[in-house]
This record gives sequence, C-alpha cells and structure tokens, in this order.
Amino acid sequence: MSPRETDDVSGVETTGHEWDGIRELDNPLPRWWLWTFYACIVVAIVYWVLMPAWPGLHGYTHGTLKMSDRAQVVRDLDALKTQRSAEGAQLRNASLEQIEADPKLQAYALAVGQSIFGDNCATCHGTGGTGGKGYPNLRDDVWLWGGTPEDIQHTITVGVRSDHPDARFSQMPAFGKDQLLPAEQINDLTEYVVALSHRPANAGAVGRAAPIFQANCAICHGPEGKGDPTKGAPNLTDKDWLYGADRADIHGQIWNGRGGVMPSWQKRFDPETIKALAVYIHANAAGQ
Amino acid sequence: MWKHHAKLERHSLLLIIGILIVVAIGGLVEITPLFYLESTIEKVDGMRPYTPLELAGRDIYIREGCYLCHSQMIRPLRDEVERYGHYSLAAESMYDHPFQWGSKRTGPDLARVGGKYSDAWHKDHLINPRSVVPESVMPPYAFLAKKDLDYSDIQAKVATMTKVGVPYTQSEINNAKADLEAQADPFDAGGTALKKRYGDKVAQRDFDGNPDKISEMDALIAYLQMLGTLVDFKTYKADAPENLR
Amino acid sequence: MTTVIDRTRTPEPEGSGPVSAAARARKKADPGGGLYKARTPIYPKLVHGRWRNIKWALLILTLGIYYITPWIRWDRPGHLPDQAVLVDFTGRRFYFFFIQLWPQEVYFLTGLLVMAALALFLVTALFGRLWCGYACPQTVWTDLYIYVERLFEGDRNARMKLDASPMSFNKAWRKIGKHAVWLGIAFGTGGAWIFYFHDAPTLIRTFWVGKAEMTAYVSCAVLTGTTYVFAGWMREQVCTYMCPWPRIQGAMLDFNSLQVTYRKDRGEPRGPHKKNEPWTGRGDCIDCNACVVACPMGIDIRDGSQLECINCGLCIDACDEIMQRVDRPRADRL
Amino acid sequence: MQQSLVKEGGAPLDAVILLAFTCLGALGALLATAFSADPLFRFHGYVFLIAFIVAAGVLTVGISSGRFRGDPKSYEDGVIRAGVIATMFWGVVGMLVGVVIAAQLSFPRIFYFPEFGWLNFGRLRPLHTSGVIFAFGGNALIATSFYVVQRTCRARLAGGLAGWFVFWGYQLFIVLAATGYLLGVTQGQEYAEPEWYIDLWLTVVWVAYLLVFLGTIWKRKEPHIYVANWFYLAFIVTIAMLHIVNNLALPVGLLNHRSYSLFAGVQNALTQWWYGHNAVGFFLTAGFLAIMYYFVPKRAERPVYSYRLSIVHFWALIFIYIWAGPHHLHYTALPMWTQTLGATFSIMLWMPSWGGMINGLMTLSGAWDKLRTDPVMRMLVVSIAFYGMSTFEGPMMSIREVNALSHYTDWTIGHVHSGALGWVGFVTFGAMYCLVPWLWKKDRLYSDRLVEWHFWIATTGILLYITAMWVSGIMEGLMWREYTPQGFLANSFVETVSAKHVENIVRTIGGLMYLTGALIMSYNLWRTIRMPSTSKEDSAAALPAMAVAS
Repeated sequence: MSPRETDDVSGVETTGHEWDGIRELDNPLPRWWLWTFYACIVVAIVYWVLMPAWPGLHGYTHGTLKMSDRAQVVRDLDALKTQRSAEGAQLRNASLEQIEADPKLQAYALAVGQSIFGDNCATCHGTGGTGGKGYPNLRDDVWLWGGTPEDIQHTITVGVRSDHPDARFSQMPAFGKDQLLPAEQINDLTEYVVALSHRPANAGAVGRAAPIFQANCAICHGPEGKGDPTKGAPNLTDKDWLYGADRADIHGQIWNGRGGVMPSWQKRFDPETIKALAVYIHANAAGQ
Repeated sequence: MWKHHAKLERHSLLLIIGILIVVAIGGLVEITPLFYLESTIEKVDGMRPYTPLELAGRDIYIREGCYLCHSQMIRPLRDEVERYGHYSLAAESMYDHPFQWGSKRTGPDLARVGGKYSDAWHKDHLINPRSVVPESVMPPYAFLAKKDLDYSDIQAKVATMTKVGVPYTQSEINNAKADLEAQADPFDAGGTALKKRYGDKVAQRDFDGNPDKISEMDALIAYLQMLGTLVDFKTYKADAPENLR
Repeated sequence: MTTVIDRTRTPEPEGSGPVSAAARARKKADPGGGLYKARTPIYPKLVHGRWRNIKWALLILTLGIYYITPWIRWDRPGHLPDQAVLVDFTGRRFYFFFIQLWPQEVYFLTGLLVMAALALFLVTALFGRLWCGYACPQTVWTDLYIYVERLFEGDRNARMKLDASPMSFNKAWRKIGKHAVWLGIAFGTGGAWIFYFHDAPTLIRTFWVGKAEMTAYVSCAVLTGTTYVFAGWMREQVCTYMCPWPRIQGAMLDFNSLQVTYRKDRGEPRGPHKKNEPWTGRGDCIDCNACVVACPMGIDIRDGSQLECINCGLCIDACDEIMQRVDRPRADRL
Repeated sequence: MQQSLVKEGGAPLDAVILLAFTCLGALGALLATAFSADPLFRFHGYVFLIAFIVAAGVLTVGISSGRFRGDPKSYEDGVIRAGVIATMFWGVVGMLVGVVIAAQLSFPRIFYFPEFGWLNFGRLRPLHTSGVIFAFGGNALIATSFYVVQRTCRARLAGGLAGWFVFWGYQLFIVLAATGYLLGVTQGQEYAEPEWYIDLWLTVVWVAYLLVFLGTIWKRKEPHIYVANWFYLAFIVTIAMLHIVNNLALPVGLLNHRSYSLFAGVQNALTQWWYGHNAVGFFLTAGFLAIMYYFVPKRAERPVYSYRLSIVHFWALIFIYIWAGPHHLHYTALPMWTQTLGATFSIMLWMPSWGGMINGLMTLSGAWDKLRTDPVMRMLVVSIAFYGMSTFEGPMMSIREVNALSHYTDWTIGHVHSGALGWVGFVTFGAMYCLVPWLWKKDRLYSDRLVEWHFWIATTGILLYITAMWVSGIMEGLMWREYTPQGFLANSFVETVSAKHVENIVRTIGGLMYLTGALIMSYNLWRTIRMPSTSKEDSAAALPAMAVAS
C-alpha cells in the first residue's frame, strides 16, 4: 500500500491504493445524492404504511389505505355503468324497432355497437364487416339466418353451431367424404349449382343432376335453390358464395359439407350490448 | 466505517460471503411467503389440470414462443376487463409449469380467448393471420396443420407434471395417450372416459377439421379454446375480503 | 488574457491538467472521513456585455412563451376548445393552433422528437453546448433565481458577506423575501404547466376554489417543488451530476465545434499588471479572476475544457470589461 | 491446477484433466445420442459430441506437441483475444437478428416465410435477446473480467487452461441455446429459455468461471481488491444463484429435451422476474459497471472519483436490486404486497444506480478535454449518460400508475433498448476499442475516423429507436384505455397494431443503423489487428511485478 497522496488536478487525497495505474480519490459523497437517497427511502416507508407491503408468517400488512386493485376496478366499472345508465336503461327496455325509430337512441346504440364490433366481431367478419371466405359479409343483404334486427340479435345471442343449447344449427352433409353420393354425381351437381346461379354450365350434366338435386338438396335449399333462412340454407341462385364461387369451391363444399361456427356471445355481453350490436350490424347492412 | 470495509477488500472470501448474504435477502423475503401464505391463491371451483391434448398444445404454444407477443394476464383495470373479460386470478395459472403470463402485448391478451372464436377461425388465422386480420403482424403457422403431433412421450409428460405438483390421478397418467387421441376425435369412444376424468366441459372435437391425423394444430387449438374457461365465476366470491388484494 | 470563442486547434500541453475552482474550494474544504460533502456555494457576479444581453433576451423570450402560451385563444369550429395549445387528456386530443392530433396520430411526435433531437445534435456539433448555456430550462430558471437573489441580497460580495454574517433582522428579511419570491415563481411555473392541460380561464377559477382535478393540484405541487429545489438549491449540481444530456453534448464536440475556452497563447504568462508597465513578454491575462467570479458553474475557464462548463459565455463578458479598462483588445469576434 | 503442478517436461496437469473431461463428455454424449428417441435431444447430443471430440483432439495435439505450458511470468491474454473476437461476432449476429425481427413486425408480408417456420418471430426473438445479452454481453464480460482481474491483481489467470475451458464452454452453451431456439427447444421463460441440459452445462461453465476468477484474486499481488472486481464478483455469484433457482425444473426424461419448471403460476412468475430483472441488475448493470470502473479511469488516466461512493453504492445497489423484480408484475395476480415491495425498492434503487454514473462521470472531471480528441472516450461517456437515463426511467416505470400505462407496450422495449444500446452496447464498444490495440500490441486503432462514424451512426440509430418506441408505447397505452363519450372502448386492439406501423419502421431503421455501426467497428478492429505490431518489447502482457514477487 502506497502512502496517501494528493491528486494534482483536484487537490483531493487518494486512498493510497493503485491498481494497474488506477488510483482512487477519497471524495466524500455528494450531499444531494445522499439526501435524495434518504428521501427515496422515506417515500418507500410512507408507501409501506399506506399500502399492503410486508409479509409475515400468516399474512401481510394491509396498509392504512386498505387498497385493493380488485375492489377498485369494480368501482371503476360501476362508474362506467352509471355513465351509461341513462341510455343503457332505455336500450334495455326498448324494442329493436323503437331503438331504430328514435334517432338519439339509435345513435347511442350505433356508438356502442361500433365499439364492441371492433374487438369481437371484426376479427372474423373483417374490420368493415365485409367478411371473407367462410365468414359472412355483414354489409350486403344476404343473410343465412335472416337479416331482421331480431334475427341478428338472436344469432349473436345463441351463435351458430356453437355450444349454446339453442344455437342455430344446420348440417350440410358431406356428400363426397361420407360417400353419400358417387363422385360423378357430385361433379354433375356442381354443374347444376353453377347453372342455378345463372352461369354457363355443361347442359348434359345439369340435366343429369336435376333429379339428384331435388332428391338430396331441395329439402333445405328449396326446389329452385333459393335457400331458406330458417334452416340457414344459403340461396344458390345469387352471386354470393360463402365458401367461394368457382367450380372447385362449390365441388369442395358439396364434397366436404362445411358449416362454420359462430360462438354464442351471451356469456360475454349483457342483453343491451347485444341489442346495440344488432342495431349496429343491421344499420350497416344493405337491404332488409 | 471506511476502515472496516478494508477487511472485505482484502479477503475475497469475506467479500463473497458478504455479497451472497446481501443478495439473498430480497429474494427470500419476497418469494418464500408466496409458498406458504394461504392468501396467495384464491379458492375457486372448476380448475382442473390440462387434458393431455391441451398439455401438448401448450407445449407447442411455448415452443413457438407465443408468450413473447401474447400475455395471459388480464389486469384489474377497467379497460382490460372490458376488452378481455374478468381479470385473471392466481388460481387460473396454478397448474402452469411454467407460467405464461407474458410481458408484452404485440398481439392481444389470450387469457380468455377460449370459446371466443371458432376452431375454423383459429385454423385460418394460424395458417395465415393476414387472411382474416389484414392488419396483423403475426407470423404464419401453416406447418402446424401439416405436422403430426408427436405424443409418444405424453404419458411421461403428464407423470412429470404430477411430480412437480399438478394433481393428475394415476388413471389420468395411465390413460394419457388414449385421452389425447379421444379428445381430437369427436367420434372416439374414449370420449366418455375422458370427460369422466377431466369434466363434462372438455371439448371433444376435431379441432383442425382434418380427421386424417392428429396434427399440432389440433393440440394448439384445443389449448387455445380452453384458455380462461375453467373457473366457475358464478361460485367465485370476487368481493370476499380474502380475494380482494 | 481573454476568453474567446475558439474554432482553432489549441493543443494543450500534456499533463497540464485543469483545476476547477470548485475543486480548489474542495481542497479547502475538509477532505476527511465525513460521509458526505456539502455543496460549495457559488456566488456568480453580475456582468454586463454582449453574451449577458443575449441571455437576458432569451430568458425573457423563453419564459414569456412558457407563461403566455396557454392564454392564447384560437377559434375552432363546434364545441372544440378555443385554446391554441392544449393537451386534452380527457378528450384524448392534442391541439396546436391549426393542428389537431388524435392518439393514433401520435406518430407525428416520433418525427418531431427525432427531428428536434437531430437538430440539437447538429447544433451541438457545430456551435457547442448552446442548449445548456442559453435555452435549457434549468439554466433559464437558475438565471432568473440568481437575479432575484441579487435583488434581495446584492451582488457577489454582498451575498458572501451576508451569508457569513450572523443572523440579524436585515439578513432574515432578505432571506425570507428571496425564498418567498422564489416560491412565487415556482408556483407560477407549476401553475402555468397545468394550464396546458385544461382550459386556462376555466382552470384558473376552479383552481382557487378547490374544484379542479386532483391531477392539477398534484402536478402543480410537483412542478412548484422541483422548480424551487432545482433552480434555488440544486442549481449547477443538476448539470454536473444529474443530467445525462451534457455528457452526450460533451461527447458530440470535436475540434471544429464552437466552444468557450481560454486562449493560452494570448493570456499566458499571466500575472498582475501595473499601469504603464509594458505588455511585452507577458500575456494579456492580469489574473483578476473576473471570469472565475462570474461563472455560474463555479469553474475557472483558464484551466481548460471542463465537464461543468455550459458554454454560457459570461466569462467573456467579464473579461471584456476588464480588458477594456486596461486597454487591451476585447475577445475575438466569432 | 496451479502452474507449480506442472512437472518439467511432463504434460501440464490442467490439460490432462481437461482431456479426460472431454473424453468422458464425448462418451456421455455418444450414449445419450444413441439411446434417445427425441430428435431434438439427439441433435444437441451430436453438437455436444462434435464439440467434445474436437476439444479432445486439440488437447491431444497440444499436449503431445508440448504447448499449454503458459509462461507464468506473463498474463494470459490469448483467451481474452478470443473473447474480443467472440464478442464482436455474437454482437453482429444478435443485432442482425434484432433487425430481422423488427422488420418482421414492420413488414409481415415480406419477412415471414411460411415454409420456414423456424424463422418466425417467436423463435427468433429469444435468439435476439439471448444473442445480445448472453452471447455479446456475456463474452464481453468474460473477456474484460479476465483482462481486468489479471491487471488489477498483477497475477496470471488462475487454473491454466481453465480460462479456455470457460471460453469454449460458454461458446458451446451459446451454440446449444441458439440452435435450440430455432428448433423449438425452449422452457418458455423469458431470458431463461434454454432447456435443462443446457442449463446444467452452463452451470458447470459458470462454476469454472467463478473459480478461475476467484483463483486469480487469491493469487493477487495487490493487498486490496479493486472495485471493478467487487462488481465482477457480485455479477458472477449472483448470476449463479439466479440461474440455478429460476431454472429448477424436472426433465420429462433423462433423454428428453423437455422439462417442466418446479414452480407454477404466481410463484413461477415471481422467481422468473426475480431472475429476469436481476439479469438486468447483475448481468447488464453490475457486470458492465465493472467494465466502466476499469476502462473509464484507465482511458481518462484519472483516478476514480470517490472510493467512499464506490463502497456505498456497491452495497446499496446489490442489496436493493434483488428486490425490484415484482415491478414487472404490477396489477397481475401476484399479491399486491409483493408489488409494493417491488415498486418501493425500485424507487430506492435510483440513487444507488446513479452512484455508478456519478463515479464514472466525475472521474472524467479533469480529463474533459480528452472528449474532443478521443472518440473512444466519447463512447464511454455517452454510455454513462444512457446508463443515467435508463436508471432514472426504470424507477419511474416501476411506479404502479405509470406501469399501468407502460406495461405490455413498446415503451418497455424502448426503455430496455436505451439501456441495452446506449449503456451496454456503448460501454462494450468503448472497452473493445481500448482492448484491441492493447492486446494485439498496436499503437493505435486502424482509424479514429471510423470510430467517429460508428459513434454518430449508432447514436442516431439509438435516437430513432427509442423515440419511436416511446411514442408508440405511450400511444398504444393511451389507445388501449381510450373511451368513447358513451363510455365504451374507443379502439379495437387491431387498430392499435396498425397505428404502430410507422414507429415499427422507424425502429427498424434505427436498429439497422446501430448494426451498421457495429459492422464498421468490426472492420476497424479487424484492420487494427492486421496492422504491423509495434516493436516495443515491453508488452502489456508482461507482469511488471511478478518476477520480483515470485
């Protein structure tokens, strides 16, 4: 250990140690540093007194404020309910027609619906509600399960093929996969369905398929293929195709008999919210 | 004071012991009480260990690093409760080895994603997220649907879980493989036994819509569809003093 | 001697380490075994001159902008607030004269922040620590506080004398008066801050009757406290120890950056000078310490480039006054 | 394994022991590979096998040709040179992966490859974090600690070849971890992703590291242990403790790569963030403060500012840091008392952290003019400034009300990177710029101008990165909790995703600039190494006092 010496530049004594040419000055701590440190400790102690802080053998100190995030969030949500209550109560008691007739109430329902739609419905039906392959477009006037506000409200509540006991349910058979029809008949049926939607198709195949259609498909899709909203059977004569319009898509649908699932939202939303959603979706759709 | 410190500077063993003592205290005080304080985990109904298929799905969730972008922890803040559902309870992850609370929400929270969307949506979304959510920045996971689920070690996994404290019964361990196969096939006869072991709420479906095989997609969707659905909030006393914290 | 703004390379001889005045004061202070060391007080002397005038002008300008802005009105259609600059947290909107920003448009801020920082980088690289010396709130408010201090306690010598004297009525009222005005300014600063977040004319009424939001009172209190402590008590310690920005600025300087330094070639060898003595064979610096006592950071600029220096140029003014008196040239022009 | 054990003419004992160890290791790896049914485990078995066989081969050749008899009168610098190269290599790799995943979030349609699932964000992200923290940072810490401990103890590195074992063992750990992430071998705990057998291997390497470091301190010729070595010791010891406790897990089988943590849920969350936060505290703070405590005074040729401050802030820092973990779990299902402790200790941590900053900066008081002439000095200074900023931001973000906004958002990412790029990155760069001329015995760097370029590009890159992340984080947090006047959520989640697009791009550009800086640096260092050595006999590697003392 070398003797303590004074640093030329700062005039402060060194500690007298040296490591590989590095020495240490013996400056005291800056006062502001130490005091700020003490102040932080004081802040911490105050916090410990106020809030739940120190564990013991059987529990922990609960703090004088009796603070609880979980109690707080309940209060916050109640405050929200109060904020919404005036219109919310009207929404609860009004019928869908009444809501749509009252511009003020409708505006409120639309605002609610839009807010809910974004995080819950847009995920499948798209940001603008325009849908996609397998996910119905909500902006047009084509509705598998009916497009009145009541129909929409019911669909949202119970879902389609969901785990809700009253779910809307229909089953398009997998004619190919389950070998209900031979492959060539399914090819003919495909042509028939193409013809139904007013597109050029193989006339021979269409002729062969007509009786097959009446025997197997008409019970749901109707003899003219116009569909049936009470059964969730799509209209085959329009230009709207949930699973694609070209021959391969149609063939695939007859072969595999897909049916989409829409969850029931009853558990996640209260009835007012579902009402508002129905109004919102209905207002943004064309027709009906 | 400064003179005494010189002792530590001269004796490396003293220094190391000093360091060890100083760094051990914080962890001991914070961590150990969590193991013995009863208030740490709420009493709830409905929690059960993962079914073998869900466990396999969870392993895929971990393998693909989903926790790096998705949290599974809804905080008791009003916007989160409104967006994602009831705030998460400690009980809901009590069988999670390891926990998957996450630390970042590049994507939304998944704590209660179970049942929110259809299986088909999950499949479409996993194969190409932008096909259903154009703004998404999530990676595509098309390979999950193509890959057979390797569940040769599922029984060992369930047994290991038992050893680290998850209360699987002996029959659950023994039948892990059968239960896994049964859950992925709606027509499998083993479904009754599966539901007997894990409860009626267990979903028995062909999750990826492909009956030809049990794919990794099956397992992952089975796991996702279960998330946040177990606890029975009808019987849970949210405002009981022991649960307010 | 003279202090100059120097763009030239003045290689410093090896080993001639600088000694700051603070360090020299430290030497006097007890270096012994105490736990901490109190701040060595600095009593900057008032100077007159070009840089001081620029500083006054900037002080008035920046403080003026800060205090007045929330009161400017700007007509907007509909129910929108008519305050020109308003950060509306409840409505989640930011108004700036003709601009309205929604939360999802905050990315404008990225651009703004990046550009501001790059501009600051560039200015620093070219003109040195202009920000620290002239525009930084810490500097501006400290300057204002020192001005108030001078009003109550007089200039450097008077202040030193006052501090050294025992408590008396004279000392007490001066001290109390100073702190009262300081607190007033601090409160005004904190008060002005909250006006940026609420409609100012409404808030000023609700504030006094206790009907403003809790956040308004809390932020006002915090800002009042920090202004008072930082500008009144901490002063140069904030720049020397706490603020990271001076380090980054310091690291951005190179040989071509503008920097206030002591011109050794002109000043040395320094020493006292008697009237009518010749100036040959010696430097212009008469070792009068005018630059040292003027420095708000408490350093001796003649010791070379130092981490405390904020490039305010007050030492140049101080030196110029003296040089004029002894009939030597003033500082070099830019 | 002291040098005195080496018999004249015989094989060095340390090399023989190491040879035996590698042969046993190779045998074990062979058996594990042969019997495992788990393809991932088998792959890693092969990696082990190859590593052990190569090591055994090198050792055999080395022993038979009479190498490995280190000159006890000189410092062991070879392993440090290797460490410097490894630092730069892994640095570039880790940063490159970072740029790739930033690009993935900016342009998901371009940077994801459906056919290469292993290049997905979820697999690359651990590669990035582990790559820069453990590979880049870890190698920097090992290399500098070996350098510093030898110089400040005036003793050759203890354990003979053990230093090399630590180095190569650590590289093997990195390779195992990195390949594991790509293949999907992960525990699913952030920053602790490697599976059980990789953890075990790291434990072996780490214990060897501790012993080498301690052994060198035991051999020291200086009466006192230098402050940098306190920090290195705290870093090594505490990381060992954190690593072992947080990775306690039960393997599914001895030949199966998968394991399950002993802890679940709440308890697991807390051990994980106790680990995770102190990986920051002890790996990225204490360890790098040690670097600062040697390289700043050395480069500035000034004494350390305050010995007393060193003592107070060292003990306060390591005591308080350990408590701060729960601030990562605010508002979660973790009991609130734990959150309170985490927040309050984080606030108390502010000044102890700043103690390091003050000691670093005030050391420069008296050498401030060097900043204008020495770009390496600038890097060191800016790193300390960023250290100060992040250690202020950290306690602020640990306040529950702030955290409610910042948690889960990009703000956290910005905060981490202001520490990682600004502090850890720059202080490492500064140290490497110092070390290369010292180790390869050159007068100077190949080009100071390139250092300037590096400095400016990297600084601007950091600026872009952190401003983008601050803004996007705060925006995101505000949008998530924004309500409509009717009292309903105003934004859907996906709207917040698309709102961040611009910031994501800015962040990518910032990261790219930082990577460019690192590439410029690698070139500069490579050219420096290739410059002709100075003729000075008196090399830095000579032990000045050893001849006298021993």
